[in-house]
Amino acid sequence: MRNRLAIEIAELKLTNPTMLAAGILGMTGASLREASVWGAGAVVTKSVGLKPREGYSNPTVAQVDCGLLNAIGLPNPGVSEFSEEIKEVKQSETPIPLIVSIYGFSTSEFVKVAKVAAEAGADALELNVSCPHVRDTGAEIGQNPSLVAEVVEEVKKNVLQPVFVKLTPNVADIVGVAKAAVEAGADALVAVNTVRAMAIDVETTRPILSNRIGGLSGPAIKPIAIRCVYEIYREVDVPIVGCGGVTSWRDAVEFMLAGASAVQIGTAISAKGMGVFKSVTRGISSYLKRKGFRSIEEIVGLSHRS
Amino acid sequence: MRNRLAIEIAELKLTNPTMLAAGILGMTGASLREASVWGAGAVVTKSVGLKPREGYSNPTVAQVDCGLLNAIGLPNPGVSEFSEEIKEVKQSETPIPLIVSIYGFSTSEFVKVAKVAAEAGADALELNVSCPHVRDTGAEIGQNPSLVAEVVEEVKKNVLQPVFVKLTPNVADIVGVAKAAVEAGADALVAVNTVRAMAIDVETTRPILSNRIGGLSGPAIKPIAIRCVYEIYREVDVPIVGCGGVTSWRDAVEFMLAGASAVQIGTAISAKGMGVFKSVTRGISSYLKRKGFRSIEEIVGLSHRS
Amino acid sequence: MSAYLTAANRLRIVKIEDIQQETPTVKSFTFKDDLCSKAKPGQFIMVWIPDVDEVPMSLSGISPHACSISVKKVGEATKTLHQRKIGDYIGIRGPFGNGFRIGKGKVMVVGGGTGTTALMPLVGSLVEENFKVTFLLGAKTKNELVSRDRIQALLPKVAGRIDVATEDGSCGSEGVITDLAEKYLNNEEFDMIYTCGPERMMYKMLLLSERFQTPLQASLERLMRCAIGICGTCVIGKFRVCRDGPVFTGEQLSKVKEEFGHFKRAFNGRKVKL
Amino acid sequence: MSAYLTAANRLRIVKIEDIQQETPTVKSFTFKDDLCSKAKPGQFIMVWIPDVDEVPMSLSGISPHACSISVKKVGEATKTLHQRKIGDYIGIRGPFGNGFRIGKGKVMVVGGGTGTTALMPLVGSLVEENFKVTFLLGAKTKNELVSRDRIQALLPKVAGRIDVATEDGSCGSEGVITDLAEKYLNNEEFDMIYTCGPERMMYKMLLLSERFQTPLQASLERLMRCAIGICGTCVIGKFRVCRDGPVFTGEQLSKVKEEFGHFKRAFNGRKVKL
Ligand SMILES: Cc1cc2nc3c(=O)[nH]c(=O)nc-3n(C[C@H](O)[C@H](O)[C@H](O)COP(=O)(O)OP(=O)(O)OC[C@H]3O[C@@H](n4cnc5c(N)ncnc54)[C@H](O)[C@@H]3O)c2cc1C
Ligand SMILES: Cc1cc2nc3c(=O)[nH]c(=O)nc-3n(C[C@H](O)[C@H](O)[C@H](O)COP(=O)(O)OP(=O)(O)OC[C@H]3O[C@@H](n4cnc5c(N)ncnc54)[C@H](O)[C@@H]3O)c2cc1C
Ligand SMILES: Cc1cc2nc3c(=O)[nH]c(=O)nc-3n(C[C@H](O)[C@H](O)[C@H](O)COP(=O)(O)O)c2cc1C
Ligand SMILES: Cc1cc2nc3c(=O)[nH]c(=O)nc-3n(C[C@H](O)[C@H](O)[C@H](O)COP(=O)(O)O)c2cc1C
Ligand code: FES
Ligand code: FES
Repeated sequence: MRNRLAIEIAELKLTNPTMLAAGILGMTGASLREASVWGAGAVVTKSVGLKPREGYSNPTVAQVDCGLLNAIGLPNPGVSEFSEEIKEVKQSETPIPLIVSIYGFSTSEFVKVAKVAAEAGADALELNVSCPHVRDTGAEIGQNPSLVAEVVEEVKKNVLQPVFVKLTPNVADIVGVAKAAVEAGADALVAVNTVRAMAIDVETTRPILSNRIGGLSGPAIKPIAIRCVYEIYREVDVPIVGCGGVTSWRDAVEFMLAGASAVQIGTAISAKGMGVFKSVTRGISSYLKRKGFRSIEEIVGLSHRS
Repeated sequence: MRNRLAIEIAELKLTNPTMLAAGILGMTGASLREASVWGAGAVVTKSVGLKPREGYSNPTVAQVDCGLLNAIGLPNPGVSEFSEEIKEVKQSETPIPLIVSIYGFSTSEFVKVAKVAAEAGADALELNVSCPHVRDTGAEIGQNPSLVAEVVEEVKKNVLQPVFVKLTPNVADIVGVAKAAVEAGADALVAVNTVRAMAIDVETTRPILSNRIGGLSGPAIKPIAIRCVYEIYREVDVPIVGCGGVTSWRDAVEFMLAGASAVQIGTAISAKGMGVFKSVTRGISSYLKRKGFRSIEEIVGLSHRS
Repeated sequence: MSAYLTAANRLRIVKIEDIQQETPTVKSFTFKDDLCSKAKPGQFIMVWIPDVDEVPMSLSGISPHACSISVKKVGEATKTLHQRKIGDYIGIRGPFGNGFRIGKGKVMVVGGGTGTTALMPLVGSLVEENFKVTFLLGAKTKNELVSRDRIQALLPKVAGRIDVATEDGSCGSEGVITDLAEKYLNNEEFDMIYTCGPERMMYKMLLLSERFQTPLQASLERLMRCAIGICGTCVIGKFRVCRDGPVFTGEQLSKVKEEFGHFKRAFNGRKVKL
Repeated sequence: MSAYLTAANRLRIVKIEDIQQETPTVKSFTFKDDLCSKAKPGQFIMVWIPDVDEVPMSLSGISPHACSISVKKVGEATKTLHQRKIGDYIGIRGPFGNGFRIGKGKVMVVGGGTGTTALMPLVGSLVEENFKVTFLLGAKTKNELVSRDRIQALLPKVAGRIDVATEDGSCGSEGVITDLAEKYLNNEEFDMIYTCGPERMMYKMLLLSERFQTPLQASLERLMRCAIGICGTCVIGKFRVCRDGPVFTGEQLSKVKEEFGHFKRAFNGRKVKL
């Protein structure tokens, strides 16, 4: 029997449309494999750069109403050392698509990191041009369509693997950035990274995060992310991966109706545990059955048709 | 005894720092007066334009996790007819500052509306250049610093009353827009309007709002609004009014620590009722007492000092 | 996490379990919903017809296993609703508003037109609590008398009675229902008047309640958007019909007399004569 | 609204109610917090020192009216904490992690250095449930023996015993605590070994538990950021210490033997020898 939940995104074959989001448990090969054991259809690594980075000091995570703030600061051992982790994932007996998230402080850094990651065995690359709390990489690039285009173009020239671009919602016009990325050759888009936000403790009068400003994730941002996916879907032809607040199958289906072919899950792991991949997948499956859809493709973007 | 809670913002004297936010119950003189009876320190009207507008058809409001989506579509009877409501508020025995929120589809419309509202008795004007769901007014202006500057400059030239500018969070760089507004003469800033967002019902596969895309308000956006106030406070010298998700006194104090001199309250009225103005005011007052602060001014922006 | 907004405001999609043609222009739709089953008589819900509209409707039936709305065909939304079949889906949120307060003693219930359906759960409660009920039912013509049989079936339990007036005299006395009410008030004392119907009719009931010094509760209608008390669309004077109402006391209404029965607000906020 | 994230993860600001100098380098801080009062032995909290750092600390005291942490001065955060006075405030979130499972029968508890403080609530529970407890306490030198008196005060209730080893022989037997544990295991049978201390010590306890086929529970430390199982900082093999741990069974640890006792991850994810 055909798997209703199977989906192909930019050549990657997923047995189900849930992915581990970037920066969530993706620091080591062992934990990436664990996410696949728990049922993720694909995994994205922690964003890695050219050189090791410590990240910010604690507090790096703070809970707010209906969401989480984080400013971890892109800690990573550097892509060369991280290659070991990539290889470990690919050595798994039941390999699932491994997407390596990368960042760089310049286009040439992006290219260098991409090449090493590709060499080490990445099935695809996800360009993090959307981190809201590290200066000169992330959102500074992702808010500028021509910089995004430049990075995508150069990375595409240098690797054979499909390139995903992870977009920031912290822009006036996400569609403009999405189009720039696609015109430059992006094979898929991920929408969205966290929303720039902050929290201050009233008793101590201090900002809670050591970096003061961080990124908001979780249910609080789902309606924003849904809107981003909906707007982008109208204007581009590459697959979109929804991300932001997916906690239950309903959220995942909502993203798909908006135009996403798959979803990434991050913050929900803190509330639901690793079982969230299975519970979301099962829920999507019963939904498709109940409504008489034969595949995920049938519901992707369905809210646009009337 | 001096009132700890009194605050002056751009010449407006408030007995407490809570305001009714724009578009919340502000359609008639009677309901604006009611908000003052319930304890608001100032009231902002529904945004009014030159001509009457019906707004969108229902559903115009939808609840999501920790927030509300709305796309009402700026319904209003046009500023001439609305002048009656303005006059009714000013005739109250216990008048409180009345801020008339206005919008326009061009700079000259803004000016015309401003003049009529000022004539009718507005104590201040709030320029809505940030509505996320009506084309060609609102965010299209608010996302463009030079358009904002133009509107502010022209309105300032034509009215004597202080001019507040309400900013949209749907930009890459809210500080840039804030600075443009202040350089053009804005007397105060309101941060923020709603965040562009949407919700789709999975059972019917339809977007819920008739306009499909709307604005997210309530606790979900508080960390975003806090960040906006914090960022703006560092760079401008005019008073900032915080807005977005204020539900309890803690939220209000958090905004003040970030840099707000007062707060506007909208969505929370649905959860807490009209008593929210009093409960927030009382909470701020006990906080100030408990911590030994003699006035609100002492805590405005306090999280920036260390 | 703060129990932030009322759970009631969350959209639910419910299946139409049953449809009854009440009069040529009124149909009742039955559905199941836990929150509506716990509603108070007089509360209303917002009914979403996808791609068409969302409109306020009083609950005309409230029971543990099923609830209903009774819808008069007047425009696009209600026309579309009337085309819906058993098994179709509608969206609902609510219940909203305050509902009727159940007082004591001998009560008069005055229903005009479709307004009568909003009084059905109230009559159910009154009967359950053994109140003596006088139900006055008015309509333009016999055909449009809503829920008459159901009311008639309920009343014997409390030795209650029903009396009818139609404007064309096709059933009961000829004339408007307020004339009938005046007759009763002239002859007997009542502890409470409940009413729902056209606003001019309810306005007359307010005047009667003042004249006869009998407390009144009237269920009002205004245009609505949010239904949760923030958008300001439904205001009458200082009151929000969706939140402070839809049921108001005579005392409250006498404070907004220049507005009640005289004008309402259009969707753009303009005053519209009633 | 969905009870979205655990209430425990919300930051609370608590007052330091009491401070005890336990050893020259360890101080205990007492505070009140309802959630911590309901914690399980072995759970930990994140302690925020504004403008400095946020660090994980095991609860060393759990009672209905007060809880405590016992902090060894090792770096900036802990030094700053040691300067705090009674009446000062700290931020906390938690409790986090799984805590010890309370088994049955005759148990051995092996504490090394500051690790001992994390075992205090466990010993309290064991004693309450009338377990026979053998407590082995190790340290470099007499001065650094943590909580010895408190343990000694608890044990008589269950006819328990305490035995001590110091590396310099200044108290109890001379040598490492694992040698003492081996001696006991050679002579008697135990139903469970609980341990907390330096990882190399716990690694040796794992080997002993395997050799003597005695189940083990060990409380681990790793660098932490989120404490709620998403950032991946605290991982050991496939486990997250903050969420799957900090207490692991011998069975679990034998699956990560190449990592346990051998290396941990730095804040940048690099492997660091232990
Ligand atoms: C609290 C309350 C309870 C109600 N209960 C019932 C009921 O039990 N049964 C019943 O048949 N009707 C009820 N109504 C009236 C019902 O909402 C309108 O008849 C319906 O909205 C008409 O929609 P339409 O598109 O069919 O007609 P339209 O052609 O759009 O409008 C016809 C008229 O209906 C009214 N209306 C339209 N939209 C709204 C709206 N969003 N809110 C309020 N009124 C509106 C206006 O007066 C309008 O002029 C109630 C209204 C309120 C406020
Ligand atoms: C679950 C758990 C429970 C703990 N319980 C206790 C306890 O009850 N009493 C006690 O004194 N100590 C305990 N620790 C260790 C304590 O967290 C560190 O000693 C403390 O973080 C040191 O911070 P510092 O700034 O003083 O030292 P630094 O100079 O910053 O660091 C010294 C060493 O402490 C460790 N460390 C620093 N930051 C962290 C962090 N965020 N997470 C984990 N380790 C860190 C590192 O190994 C580092 O090399 C526990 C650790 C964990 C993981
Ligand atoms: C603790 C944490 C760390 C993150 N690290 C990264 C990262 O390294 N790279 C990246 O592209 N996104 C990162 N993100 C963003 C997530 O991948 C995701 O876009 C965001 O959290 C929204 O999804 P969610 O609501 O499901 O968590 C991180 C998020 C969190 C909460
Ligand atoms: C129903 C509704 C209508 C609104 N109408 C307006 C408006 O007309 N003009 C405006 O500037 N903002 C309008 N807003 C935005 C609010 O003034 C406020 O900026 C926003 O809701 C965030 O604050 P809150 O979280 O306290 O609601 C509206 C918000 C809501 C929920
Ligand atoms: S319908 Fe919005 S206030 Fe009543
Ligand atoms: S500290 Fe973040 S996963 Fe454990």
